[in-house]
Amino acid sequence: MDFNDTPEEAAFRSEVRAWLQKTAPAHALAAGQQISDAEQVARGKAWQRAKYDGGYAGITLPRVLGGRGGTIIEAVVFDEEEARYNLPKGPYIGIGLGMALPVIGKHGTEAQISRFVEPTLKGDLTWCQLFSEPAAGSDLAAVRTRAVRDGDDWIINGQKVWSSWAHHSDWGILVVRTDPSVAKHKGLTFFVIDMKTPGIEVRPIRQISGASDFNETFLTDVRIPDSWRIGAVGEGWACCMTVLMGERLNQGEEGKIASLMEYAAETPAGPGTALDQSANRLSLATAYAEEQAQAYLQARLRTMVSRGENPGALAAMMKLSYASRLQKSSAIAMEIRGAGALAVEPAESQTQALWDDYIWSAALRIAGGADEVLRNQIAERVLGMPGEMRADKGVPFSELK
Amino acid sequence: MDFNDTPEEAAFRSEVRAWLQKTAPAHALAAGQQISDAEQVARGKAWQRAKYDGGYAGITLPRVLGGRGGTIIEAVVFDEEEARYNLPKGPYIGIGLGMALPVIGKHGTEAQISRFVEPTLKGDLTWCQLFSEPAAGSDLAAVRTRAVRDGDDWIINGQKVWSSWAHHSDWGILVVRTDPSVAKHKGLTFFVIDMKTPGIEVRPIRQISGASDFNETFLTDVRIPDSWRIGAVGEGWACCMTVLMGERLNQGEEGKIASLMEYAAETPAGPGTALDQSANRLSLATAYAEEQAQAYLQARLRTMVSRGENPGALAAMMKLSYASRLQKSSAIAMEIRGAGALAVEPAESQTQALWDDYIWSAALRIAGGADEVLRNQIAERVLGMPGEMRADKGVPFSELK
Amino acid sequence: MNFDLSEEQKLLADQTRSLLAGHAPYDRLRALVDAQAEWDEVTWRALCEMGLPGARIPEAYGGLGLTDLDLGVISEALGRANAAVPFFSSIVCAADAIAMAGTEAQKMNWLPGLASGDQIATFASAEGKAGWRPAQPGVRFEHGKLTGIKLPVADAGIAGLAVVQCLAEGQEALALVDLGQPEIERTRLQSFDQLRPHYKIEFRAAHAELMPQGGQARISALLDRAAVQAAFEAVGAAEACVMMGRDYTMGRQMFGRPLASYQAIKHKLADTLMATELARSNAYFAGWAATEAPGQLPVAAAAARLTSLDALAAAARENLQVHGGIGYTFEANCHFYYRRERTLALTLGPKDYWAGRLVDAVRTQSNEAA
Amino acid sequence: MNFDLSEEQKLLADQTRSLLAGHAPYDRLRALVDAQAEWDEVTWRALCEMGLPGARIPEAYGGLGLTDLDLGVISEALGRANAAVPFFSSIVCAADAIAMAGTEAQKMNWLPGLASGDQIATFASAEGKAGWRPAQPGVRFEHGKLTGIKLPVADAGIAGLAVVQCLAEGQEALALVDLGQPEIERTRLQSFDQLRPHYKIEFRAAHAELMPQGGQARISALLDRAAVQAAFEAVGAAEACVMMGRDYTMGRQMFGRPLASYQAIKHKLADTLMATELARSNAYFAGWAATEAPGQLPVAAAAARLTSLDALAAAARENLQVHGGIGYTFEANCHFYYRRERTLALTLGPKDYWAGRLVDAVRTQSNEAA
Repeated sequence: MDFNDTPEEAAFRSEVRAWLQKTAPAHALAAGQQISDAEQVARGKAWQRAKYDGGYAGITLPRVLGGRGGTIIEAVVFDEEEARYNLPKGPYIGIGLGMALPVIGKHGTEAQISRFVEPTLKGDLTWCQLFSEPAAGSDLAAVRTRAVRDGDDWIINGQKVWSSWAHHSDWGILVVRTDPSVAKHKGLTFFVIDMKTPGIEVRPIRQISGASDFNETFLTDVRIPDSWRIGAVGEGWACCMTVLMGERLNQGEEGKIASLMEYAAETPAGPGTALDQSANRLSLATAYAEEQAQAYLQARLRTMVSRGENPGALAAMMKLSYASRLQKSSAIAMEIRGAGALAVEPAESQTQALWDDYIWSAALRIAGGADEVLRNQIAERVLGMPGEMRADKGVPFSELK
Repeated sequence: MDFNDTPEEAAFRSEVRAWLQKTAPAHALAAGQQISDAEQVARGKAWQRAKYDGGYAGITLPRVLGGRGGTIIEAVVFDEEEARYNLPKGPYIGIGLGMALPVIGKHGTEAQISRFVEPTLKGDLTWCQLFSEPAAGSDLAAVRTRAVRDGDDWIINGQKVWSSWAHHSDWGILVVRTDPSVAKHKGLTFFVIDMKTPGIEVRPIRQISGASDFNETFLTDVRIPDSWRIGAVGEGWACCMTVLMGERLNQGEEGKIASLMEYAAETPAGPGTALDQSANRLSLATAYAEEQAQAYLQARLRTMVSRGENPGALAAMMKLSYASRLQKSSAIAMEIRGAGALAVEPAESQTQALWDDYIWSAALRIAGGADEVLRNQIAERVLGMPGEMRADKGVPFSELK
Repeated sequence: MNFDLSEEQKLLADQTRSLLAGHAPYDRLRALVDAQAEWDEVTWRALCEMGLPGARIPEAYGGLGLTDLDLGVISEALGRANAAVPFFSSIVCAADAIAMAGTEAQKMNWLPGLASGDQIATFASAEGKAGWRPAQPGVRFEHGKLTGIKLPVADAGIAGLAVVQCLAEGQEALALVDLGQPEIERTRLQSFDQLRPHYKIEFRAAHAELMPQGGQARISALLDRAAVQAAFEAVGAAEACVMMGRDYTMGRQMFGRPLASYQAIKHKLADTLMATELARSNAYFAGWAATEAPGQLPVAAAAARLTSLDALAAAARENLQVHGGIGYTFEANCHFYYRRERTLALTLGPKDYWAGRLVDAVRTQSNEAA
Repeated sequence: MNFDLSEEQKLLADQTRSLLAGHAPYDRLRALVDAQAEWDEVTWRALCEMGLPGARIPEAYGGLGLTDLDLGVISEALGRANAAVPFFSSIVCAADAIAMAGTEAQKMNWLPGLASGDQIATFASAEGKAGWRPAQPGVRFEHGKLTGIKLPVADAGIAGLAVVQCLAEGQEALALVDLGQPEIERTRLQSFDQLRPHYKIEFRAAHAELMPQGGQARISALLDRAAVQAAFEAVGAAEACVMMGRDYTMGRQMFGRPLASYQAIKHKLADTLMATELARSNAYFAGWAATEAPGQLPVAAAAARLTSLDALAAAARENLQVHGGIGYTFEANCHFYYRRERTLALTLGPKDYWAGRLVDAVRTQSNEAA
């Protein structure tokens, strides 16, 4: 076991650090700087382009795909160093690199790879995902959006939800039903789709936070060519699995609980501060201990990945643990502050950040695998316990209630 | 809403109090007095006889059955007053009054009623229950013990577990399978059985506490007359439901958490005591608040019962809440004492009582409806949510795996 | 013994509930949020027509002279509906403070208007970081003038009167202040609960009068009673969450079965229902004790508060959770409770205060019994 | 970065596990309880043959000179097997104390015997109600003599030597005491954990020698290292509970389905597994830091302790729970962990100590960084 960089890692780190010192400041946002969504996207694309030019776009992507062909530890090192700057990044870039490229790389044709990979790495092409539907949340395979073959084209009708930044993305990755007469996992097919195709309408969803990061996307008689299909007809579920395996390792943000300790220490209580009270010490120490545990679990999983091992459903623990802790610890911090956290003057940004965390934690416990779904995965895939009794197993989709 | 006695209740209370003052001291055990099981049973029977003679055996039992025909509130008043003395009581009496008499009263014949009710009320007849089996715990209807008709008799073979004090009981209430060719709830029949019948062997179960309050009971070619059958053949499940509805209202023991507060106050910590630490105050206050809540929920349910309403699965909350709280609060109290609660001198009875509670709580979370079963009941019967998907529904018992 | 609401109380509950169901459905709440409204004035007027603001105010001052438990029945209905009315600020806190601590003239002057609902008052105690009830309030009363800053203060945008916790001659005290003076500046704050606006109030030598009976112990008793009403609100809100979660999951199919048929969902809702029913039992007793057995109120109020807040926290969070993604949208109704829960948890002081109050009172009781 | 055990450590883990599986199956534990045995001497001898007691003792004193993480691998295996051996008392606490605080002569005198396992030592710190590590120990060292009472002290029935936390010249100190003196009386206590006997030790002016390096800060560091090993034990025990619960429920039918197919069971075990894996991650880091980065040890040790105890508490209780009635019988194996969990939770001090240590160390680190 070794937490220190190997000589190779140390060399890579100083190379990255030097490059960032030279390149990042021009792209970084000032602390607290608010910019429009459109500017955010433009700057995010520019920073991605800078990384591409520096040779740091797609660090773990194979060289044949235009990536760096580096190790996962190198990607971690890069992320650690990049995180020292407040750089513009967003799902429109992350979905491309983390979801679209892996599925295109694995299931796509040569033509698709050469068409999409390089522009995505360069930040020229941004992506959103069109997976969930109103009646297909945790049960992704229940998608109803239909694609019907029409000569060399497909005609798509249906509705997608929870597409992050769909209104600012160039292309989408899309899963639809192409055969309702077979069991639900078997009748799905995967596509990429130009978001400017006629018949696509993106409407923002108003969230409980007040923001609208997510959208509903309505597809009405949308005609797309068969060349946008990824993988075989009926292979959509396998493509989805490729996509979803990707990104669960990076969860949580270190340092959150330490900042809550300071928040408590800034809250007067009796002769001292709220951090002098054993109840507050205990709840914050417990949260801190869990935060540390998750960071070290992440290190274990990264070590596995770096050896080519698949952490499987162990990775589900990352989000399951983080989302609950975020909800609980932000609530506790508000309670430590007490009435003063009910309402604040505009300058009191710490408390407002707690509110944001508390609200966002509610989304986080649902998005990308709800708590209950992740517990099922851990029980079934790590402990090998039996799956749910299912009423829909093997039943043609068209016959399901 | 009124917590004070009505004039009638107050009159009954002073009558009871006077009678107890006169009668109870001769039966009461000295504080901490240890007696053998056999003496315990003998003294328990004597006390029950005294109550019968005083007119207080079976307070809520109808007069036609030899009871007092009183209200549930009168029974509560009697229990409250009786609890001021340390009197010998045990399951061998409680099972008779709380389980055997209700089922005999409801499903039994005239002859059975006249044979069993009065001796039970007098304490001459003690009872145990023979319900659970090794493969039929939460799933009581899965009992395998068979009864086969043979002329006017039945021949019984099988094994029962978790029979409290079966080795000191005169009779048992028994549920067995009389027809394996029908669905599992439908093939059951209910009996009473003399525990001295040849072929019955009672073996103590060694519990994790070290005690053996429970037994395994082996029945090998036990021949009993059809006159011991309660209700019709195949009516066993309905009889079981009558039995199990009875006794869930009386759960928990008030005053436990207040004594834990004193225990904490007797534990030095820093310049003061462990009860000065906010973490300990919070955990004990929370437990106390739940204990109070349960006492008032019990009062709500008793009020319902006294009006002839059925609290149904609301009653499941009594044990569910108590068992978890007992486990948690006894563990917390040990942690408050710390290393001093690891091991103690024989005179340190408070800590040993905590150990007993902590051990017993593990049984209590399982016996008489496991936590998980009670949650199902609350969800299904109070909230009206759907039952589990069941693989055994309507399948003949003999065809189940 | 009879541990249930009376027929009159059940009727009061039904009437309040139907009124609120008619006047303040969730779509109205959504419209209020959109308008960044101060309050739901229409619903308040309807409550006033029923005479509810005057429920616990003595008849001599224009009220109905009902009990704390009656008031609790109303609070529970308001909590269930997540109503955006100043009942807690004006009636539960301010009017009760005046009835308890005011002079006869103060009572005659203010209580009839509060009872009719024409006047709105608020209760100003918290001072930001310094907490909900500073032992040495920064707001000082000297020579008939009040100076200092209170924040956050609920409903101060619509209130004409404030009861202000302050320091007078070195002691904790309560002052009455007309908010319509130029010596007072009110600034609306950012509130986590979009249906409960809060303000900063700056007193710059504002005219005020002390209430003579407002010492420390009586303020504590006032807050005990307020905690009981907040517990009823929390119980009503928690029940609304459990039922909303139940109804939604019954209608939603997942993997070919109703979502409500999954044990993870059933057990979650069973646990929150149990917590709610336990909390309700404590609230009933505390409501009864507030009027009938004040000696038992400190323990009962703290117990009701601790259990009801835990119940509502679980119910509000898990109701949103069982809704899945839809629960995170503004169009769903989960968020009203997800935010209101925090208001109830953060108003009236931290768990540490109530845990300490409970422990001290329990030990005093048992020492007296011994 | 490489966050995994080395090949050598994995081999050590496998060997220790197989040894324990062979020597100390659950039926043997049951027999030890029946006999009210002091310890499992046969298993101890087998561990000694592998040289394990000497794992972390420097080679100069007859040990293997391995790291804290290596020792953790052994502790985890002992926790998994619920072994009834004095490894924690003699090696983790006492031998480490001597190696840290003793004179060269003391080390030469005692460590080789402890490393070989021929000598058993214990660590005497708690003083009943006064707690695990009294700031002003009642046991006093004066003029070469030790006077006072320690209880409970684990494994004192088989130990020949004790490291005793005491007061010497007004300071917290560590003394070495040969337990075979007439001036010492040992009385076996009632222990909650039937496989971990505890004693009262009364010192009546017993001969003792101080260890020169045993001041307060170093005792705290010693206890940090001990907490790391206890965390490994807890992780091993928690994993054993999760797997036992998994295996049992897979084989048990309930209402016509495997008990393991119910979501209530699956989610319970998934949660305890997650807690165990999180705790393991903290234990790994703390084991590494104990040797390689002592500056990070206070935070790491406290974090490992807090997470591992919570994981084991849940795992031990819920394993028994999913077994149903059979879990409550002596013939099942759940109770060994149900009791041992309490030993781990109550030895080495309360959560309050560790929470405070963590918070203080985190704030010191961040102030230094700032």
